[in-house]
Amino acid sequence: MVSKWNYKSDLWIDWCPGCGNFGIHSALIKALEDLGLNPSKTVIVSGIGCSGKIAHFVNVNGVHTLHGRAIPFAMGIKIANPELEVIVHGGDGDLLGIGAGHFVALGRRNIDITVILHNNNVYGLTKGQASPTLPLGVKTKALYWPNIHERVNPVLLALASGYTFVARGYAMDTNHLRELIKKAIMHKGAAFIDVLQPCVTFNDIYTMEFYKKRIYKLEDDPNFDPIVRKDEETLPKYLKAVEKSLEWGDRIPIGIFYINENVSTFEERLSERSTGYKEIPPAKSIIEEGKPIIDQETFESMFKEFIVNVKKHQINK
Amino acid sequence: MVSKWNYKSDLWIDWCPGCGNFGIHSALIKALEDLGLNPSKTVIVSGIGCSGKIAHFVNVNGVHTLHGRAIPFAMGIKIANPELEVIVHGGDGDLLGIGAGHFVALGRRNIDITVILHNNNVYGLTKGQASPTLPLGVKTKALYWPNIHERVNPVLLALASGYTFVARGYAMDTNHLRELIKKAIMHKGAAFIDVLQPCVTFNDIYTMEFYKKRIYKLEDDPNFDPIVRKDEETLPKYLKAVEKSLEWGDRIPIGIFYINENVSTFEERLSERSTGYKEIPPAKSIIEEGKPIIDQETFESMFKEFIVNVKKHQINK
Amino acid sequence: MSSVKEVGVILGGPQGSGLETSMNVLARALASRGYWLIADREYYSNITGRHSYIHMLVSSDKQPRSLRYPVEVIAAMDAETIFTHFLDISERGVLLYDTYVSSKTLSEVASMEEHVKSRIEKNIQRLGLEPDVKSILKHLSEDKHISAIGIDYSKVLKNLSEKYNINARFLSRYLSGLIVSAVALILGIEDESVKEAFQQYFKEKTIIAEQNFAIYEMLRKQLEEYIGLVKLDPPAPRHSKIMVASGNDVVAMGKIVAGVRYQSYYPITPAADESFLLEKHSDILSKYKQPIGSLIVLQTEDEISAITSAIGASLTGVRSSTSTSGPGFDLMIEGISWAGMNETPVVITYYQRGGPSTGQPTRGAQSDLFNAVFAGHGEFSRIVLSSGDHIEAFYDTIMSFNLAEKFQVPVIHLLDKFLANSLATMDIPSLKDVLVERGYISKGGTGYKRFSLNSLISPRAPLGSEETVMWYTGDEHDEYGHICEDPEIRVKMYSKRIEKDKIILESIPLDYKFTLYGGSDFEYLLLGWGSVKGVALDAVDKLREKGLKVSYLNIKLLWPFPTLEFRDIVKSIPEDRLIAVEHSYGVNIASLIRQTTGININKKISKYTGRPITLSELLISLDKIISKETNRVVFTYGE
Amino acid sequence: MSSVKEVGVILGGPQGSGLETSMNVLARALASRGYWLIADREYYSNITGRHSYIHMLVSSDKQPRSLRYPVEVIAAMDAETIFTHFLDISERGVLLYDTYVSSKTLSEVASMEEHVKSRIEKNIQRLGLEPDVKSILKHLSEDKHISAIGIDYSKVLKNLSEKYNINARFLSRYLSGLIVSAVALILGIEDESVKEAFQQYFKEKTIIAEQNFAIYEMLRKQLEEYIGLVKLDPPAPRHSKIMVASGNDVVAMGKIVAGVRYQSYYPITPAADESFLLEKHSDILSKYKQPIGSLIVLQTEDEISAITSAIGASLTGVRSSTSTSGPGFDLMIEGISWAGMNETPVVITYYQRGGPSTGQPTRGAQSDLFNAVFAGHGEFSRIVLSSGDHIEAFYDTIMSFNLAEKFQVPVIHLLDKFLANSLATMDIPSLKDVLVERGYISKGGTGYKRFSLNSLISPRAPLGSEETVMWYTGDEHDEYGHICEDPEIRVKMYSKRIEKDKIILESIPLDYKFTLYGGSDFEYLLLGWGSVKGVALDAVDKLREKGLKVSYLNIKLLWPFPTLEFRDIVKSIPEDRLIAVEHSYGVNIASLIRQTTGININKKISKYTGRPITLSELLISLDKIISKETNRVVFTYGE
Ligand SMILES: Cc1ncc(C[n+]2csc(CCOP(=O)(O)OP(=O)(O)O)c2C)c(N)n1
Ligand SMILES: Cc1ncc(C[n+]2csc(CCOP(=O)(O)OP(=O)(O)O)c2C)c(N)n1
Ligand code: SF4
Ligand code: SF4
Ligand SMILES: [Mg+2]
Ligand SMILES: [Mg+2]
Repeated sequence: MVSKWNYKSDLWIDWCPGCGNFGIHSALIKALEDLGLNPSKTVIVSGIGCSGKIAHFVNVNGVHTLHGRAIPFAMGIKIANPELEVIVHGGDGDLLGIGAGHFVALGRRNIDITVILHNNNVYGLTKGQASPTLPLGVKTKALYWPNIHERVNPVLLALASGYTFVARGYAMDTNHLRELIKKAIMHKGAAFIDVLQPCVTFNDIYTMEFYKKRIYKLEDDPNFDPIVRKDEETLPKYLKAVEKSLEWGDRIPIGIFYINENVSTFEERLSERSTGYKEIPPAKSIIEEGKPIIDQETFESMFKEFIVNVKKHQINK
Repeated sequence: MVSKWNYKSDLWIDWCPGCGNFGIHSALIKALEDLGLNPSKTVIVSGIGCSGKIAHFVNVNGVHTLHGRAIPFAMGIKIANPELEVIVHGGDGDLLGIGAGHFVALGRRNIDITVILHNNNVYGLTKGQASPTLPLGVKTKALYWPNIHERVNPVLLALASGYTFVARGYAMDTNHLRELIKKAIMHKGAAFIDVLQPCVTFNDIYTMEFYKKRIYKLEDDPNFDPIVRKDEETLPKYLKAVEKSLEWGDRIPIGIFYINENVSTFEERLSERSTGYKEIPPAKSIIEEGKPIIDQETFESMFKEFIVNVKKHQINK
Repeated sequence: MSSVKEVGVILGGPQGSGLETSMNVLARALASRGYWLIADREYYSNITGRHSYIHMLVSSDKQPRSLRYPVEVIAAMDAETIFTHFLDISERGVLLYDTYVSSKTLSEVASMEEHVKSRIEKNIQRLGLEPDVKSILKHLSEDKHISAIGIDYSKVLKNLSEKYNINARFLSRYLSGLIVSAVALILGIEDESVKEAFQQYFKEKTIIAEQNFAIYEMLRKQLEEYIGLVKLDPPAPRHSKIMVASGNDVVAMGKIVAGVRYQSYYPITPAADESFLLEKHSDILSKYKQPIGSLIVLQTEDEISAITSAIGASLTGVRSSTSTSGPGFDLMIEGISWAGMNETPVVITYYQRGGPSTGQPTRGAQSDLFNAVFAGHGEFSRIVLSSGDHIEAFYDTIMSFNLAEKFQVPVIHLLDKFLANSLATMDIPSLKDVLVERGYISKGGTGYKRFSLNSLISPRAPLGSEETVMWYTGDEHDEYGHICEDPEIRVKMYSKRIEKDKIILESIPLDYKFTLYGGSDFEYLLLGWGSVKGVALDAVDKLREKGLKVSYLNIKLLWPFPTLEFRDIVKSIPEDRLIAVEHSYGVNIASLIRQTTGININKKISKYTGRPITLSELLISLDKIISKETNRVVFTYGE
Repeated sequence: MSSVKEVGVILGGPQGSGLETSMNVLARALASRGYWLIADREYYSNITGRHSYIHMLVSSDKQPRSLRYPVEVIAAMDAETIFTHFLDISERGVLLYDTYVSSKTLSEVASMEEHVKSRIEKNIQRLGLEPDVKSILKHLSEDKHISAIGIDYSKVLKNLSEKYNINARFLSRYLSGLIVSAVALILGIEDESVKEAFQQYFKEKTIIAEQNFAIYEMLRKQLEEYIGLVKLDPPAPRHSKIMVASGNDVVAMGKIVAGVRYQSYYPITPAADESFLLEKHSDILSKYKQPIGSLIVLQTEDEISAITSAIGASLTGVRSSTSTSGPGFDLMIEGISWAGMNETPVVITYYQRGGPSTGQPTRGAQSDLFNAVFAGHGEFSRIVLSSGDHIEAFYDTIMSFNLAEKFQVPVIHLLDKFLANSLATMDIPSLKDVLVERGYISKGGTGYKRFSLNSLISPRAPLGSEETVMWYTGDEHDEYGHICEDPEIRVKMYSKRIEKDKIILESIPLDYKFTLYGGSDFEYLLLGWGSVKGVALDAVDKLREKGLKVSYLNIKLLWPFPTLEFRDIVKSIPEDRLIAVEHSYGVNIASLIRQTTGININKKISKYTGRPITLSELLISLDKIISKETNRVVFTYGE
């Protein structure tokens, strides 16, 4: 398909040669091409880290935020202008270390945002410290001692937090990842993809060789269907997803763990308290230079509970 | 049993009459009595909220910290002085809203700390806003609109984060809770108790009546055994715990969901990199007034990599 | 008893027993009679049980601006109120109390902090009284000629319960109405006004209004002989409609008038009530005839999410804000620094309370000036505005959004608990001249440069503009918003973000920088900002009555500080005639002024108990300072 | 060529190619010859590929304190280095380059930012050259008499790979050794020193050291004719052992000497390397003969956890600290406010970098002065110390722990990236007089009052003390640490926490407040803090040589500011002879001084490109200011 838009920005990409981020970048660009998303209506919101730089390398709107805070920035953007397609990119330190609280909160909200985790098990941009996804006892290149923290399991945490689309991809399988990204973007609700991303500079344990031997695709198992179609499927499919998420070691599954579109999105919930939300979301309000926004009459009727009529005969005898 | 110590501080307790916190307070006092913990070697570390005030109402050391930060404060205390028994108390807003990131991180560390969640579904001390454990669509007293956030499931989140003791208690069943607290304190590793706590002032949904009808005890089911005794039991027992944690509605289980003491504690892990940790933890170091801590010789041998010997014949021809 | 211009009232009782309701209803009743009033709410960081009180000043001829002790009327829900405030009743004043408590002793008051108790005990001893209510009542009536009027509260409530068949469990909810009724009768407010006040306050709950009014009717009989015992002069004429609202309320109204479309918050005292009012209007906005869009009010998981999501919303072109107090603001600082770096308009309503740390969460302070002005790493332009009273707070809220957008900077609107939680009467704000100023809004387009260096203020296109892509980053960046470490670009961009201060100072009109009250003929100049305005103006009036030429300079624009204009206004008097007043230890405005103008102010009046400065405190301290007795006065009055 | 006192060197190449190794090895080789040096490391916020360089000054007679352009020797790993720095080579200097790049054109350099490229292009055009290496080389040798010495890097490496059978994939790792070797040869350093430097740096990896030295040997043959082409004078005598370390390193050493037992950190540039060195020593501490306890270094989940866990550790009586830069510090502010409220000693090592927000993460700045001094809600005492060089940083680190414990306050040790990442030679610090001062440590006991009001500094017992319970709270509290809202207690406690400032100022010796360099006979006084010290002292020396009586005041104690002593020291000259210098836009120390002393400094020298002020920049600006040409100079030199 020839796309109307060129999604690659013309900046030199300053990731290390061979970095898994290149795979994620290609998969994203291809997914954008396939979906033909309008660059001016698409926003990549990223955190701080090697991963966070991706916002500059794609020719759609880019908001490169603060370490750990891509999700709340994205939330503000999406809620204010639900017409925008919002995609969050962050590192494992970013989304699951300093940003873990926001990560959990997004699940509870089920905002229609896609979160893509660049999971390289290290803090790339600060030179290779252990990230929250590095398992206990593992000693990658830049560590002086083996890691003393147990890993957080991103897929499991996403499930526990309420994400309604949970998947895992592999940075080096760009075609597979491209499909996941497309599905995640099209998903109605909060979507999460844990992308296994080799860091060639600092991670000498979770290398391409490591993954090549272990990765298999969930979709290859004809008995595994992650999609909740009816309410009664929710529990068993959820439990199955949890079980699958615990698989790690000789065999590492990639693919979709869980999809549930029966949960209301945050946009739907907001419409209940703000009935005009869908037609006139915040970003579509008209706030015109040089004019008042509401008139005196409207103001007084809005706040009538604070207005007291003064009696003519003001004095008690 | 008559305790050597009086664990109740003599302050007037300023919780609302009938508040579930009184139940937690009694259960805690009784657990302390039963265990006979030395008040000077016991520390209650609490967050900010109605719940957080508990630190003042118990006659053991109390550290009433910042909103959401009881866990990292407690971590510093426990790591520096592992001899202390450290118990964290926090509200649902405190531990699972603003503090969710620390909550997740503690699981990864498996520090030998007990975390007691005062789960009242509201922000008590700020006058009744929805807390992270309030389910979607529920409208408690002080809310103007029904809640738009899905609840976070504390038991599930604790399991997903790696806590090795996970339980739920009910504030009004103080004897049951007292036993849970004792077990949690005695557990080796990070222990978590989700305590269902009626807030009589702001929570008119999750009331005592509500709970009375629904609560049942996990230990009443002879087929349910939450303790991992052998490594191969880990996965099935963990999955069973997850399944049980999802039970909510007409029947609400309390009791122990999961115990696994096969995971190394943080203290054990620290001993590996700091071999003297157990004998001379930070708080036992001798740092004496008016003396240097290390001598010149030790210093120079410690940092020999930075010291260069200057050649006698300094000049190249 | 002849009538008076002004009456001070204290309503006291345990937290959670409805004093806020009493305050609101009484205020409405008085307002509907045409009276002016101000009411401060003092309470512990506690939900139920600790001592709380409303301190009110009602006037027949003008808006009261400060509080004073003693007061003419105290209505006590419980014994603790009597012990705590018996010294605050003026001679020949009135104490309304529950006959049930007359047998109480001080030691029985469990909810009282030990320190307070021992302090009160000392006072009682000093007066040679016994530490019990009886002894105090005797002292009040005999030595102070105070009318101590006992009412059997439980009897009144029992009657009510019989009449309306109310479950005894719920009876305590009517205590607030009882207090309102008793005070209204003493003040001689007309029945109709009391009735309507109940009705307006309880809205749809008409039966509750009716029941409360029934209490009034019962008491009217009982207190027949005391009706109008403390009588206010007939009120001076005023508009036919007036507003009664708290600082939190007026800020929320201001935000709606300003067109806020995204407000995030994490609950915190004393900010949360503002968001609660906004939340109520999430739907109303969509309901009005004009297509004015929807207002999203979002409770976030923490303050970091509050500020960063508000910034996110702002990037889409939306007027957005958040609201917090000290602990929350601390957590927002990194986000504010991002907004500064990305020239993003956002409004942070910052209600100060007692610090440091959790401090005194429900008490007032002005001790966060430097945090608002200086916190954040790196240098960037920001605007810090303060408001001296409710009306200012309303217009300043609107101004904050205009300034944020015009100059593309974070605006910190610095208020405090005194204002937030106090209720005042005021004329309904006129929206006639409230205009939107959005600054340099652009439509974007191909090749759009968000950070164009052509001017200090670059064209701002919202995310989502047609045919436009743009980048934002917290890193130093080029005109497109891409990361850039080039030293030349660095200097240009960094300077641009700071040099905005100049045009901000040039554009903001003088009366948005500061206002001089009292006249330009001053021989002494009192100066301050925010919530000291009211008491300062009252003091200025009193001193001028005595012939002392004192004026008050109410500083609004705290940052960038209006150095030139400030120097100009104070140049007529020597430095040692300048006196600064603030609810803080340091009286930090003096330091800020010295830093930005070189002018030394070493006469300082300060209070940091968490309670507001009273008129008499200020008058005494001014006297001491003007008479050169001292350069610094610290006050502590008030429970 | 005759020998010289001083040589400037630049080593340039792509980030990730081993320049830091080159710097370290070369520095050790030079140090072992007895030379003094300083080396600044400039790099992008990037792991691999962007341009990075080491800027060194080596001296035969004294510790260099600042950097200068041009330099005598540049060693270029790639074409980008040549394009970026060709104007920085002095006449008759040396350029070492890879013959492979001679055919490169500027447009081929993909890793160069567009803005940098177009700026360089303009320079090239201005000189009438072509934008390619060949043209530049020609210009250098013909017009500047520079020896452009080409080496075929890949050939050298291929020889090495053949000799040692090294996989071609790993060959690039030896580029750093090649650069060291070439420069060492040009400078004529003895073989033995180079060999030992490799050995010391690579430690157990002896084969790597051997292979690197093999490169040296190959090059020695190849560059025979150039050996000692730029020759340093024989070094002045110095101690037989010297230290070569970065600012991060010396701070880590200082912490160990001070007895730190808990260090928490969240990785951030330029602070993380300090924790890395401490981490290495987690075990070594336990290994030494004395029972000096264990050091826990903990990577936390964020900076909030870093500060709060450090405070928690401190409550148990442990010396604890954390280390961060601007964005992380912002997140720590609420925690610091808790420490202030609870009179808890804790040390925060704050390395400034370019702000605001993510800013220039790998560049230097001094733009966080106000954040360190003023951030945090509520008023409380804190100590802010800065260090002017490596040796100061070492002792100040130790001092920070002593002050924190003596006064029970948070201490912020304010450093910056320039110091953190630069390497310097120095005498090994003597620990003779390094004594622990713990302040008022108590054993607690029954009835213990953590916040006793008997003195400004209350007895501090660790959590876990026998027979002792105590309470801490962020709320205002009584002497036991229980929440207390009594106004009298409030005033006492609040004042106590601020009035410590007085005893802090009284107790800290003058030379820990500031130091005057150059003599007390000054007619002009340059003043600053932190990393401007080196260049300021060099400038003072130069100007004094010319007969101008300029001195430099190096301010260490930034808060509480030593007002009295400062006034005293500057009183001999008029205000307009005071000149402040800082790596910031605002030169904010001047504002702080005005605020705290009333003294006006309106002559300011500033640089905020993220690169350090060079000696010539400072000299030029002083000249302009002293000649009254201008009051403010802003510099931008350096890539
Ligand atoms: C508040 C804050 N703390 C720390 C940093 C420093 N920092 C920059 S990137 C990074 C971590 C990067 O790790 P990760 O999120 O896994 O991203 P990666 O580089 O691996 O893609 C950190 C800690 C920062 N920028 N802001
Ligand atoms: C940083 C910060 N934000 C907000 C607050 C205000 N605050 C005090 S208590 C509280 C929440 C209380 O809710 P929860 O944690 O559930 O405790 P509960 O009172 O219900 O026991 C909040 C938000 C604060 N103290 N600090
Ligand atoms: S450090 Fe790792 S994650 Fe970062 S760019 Fe290099 S290879 Fe990629
Ligand atoms: S508000 Fe709720 S949680 Fe707080 S003390 Fe009252 S009943 Fe308990
Ligand atoms: Mg990572
Ligand atoms: Mg709660």
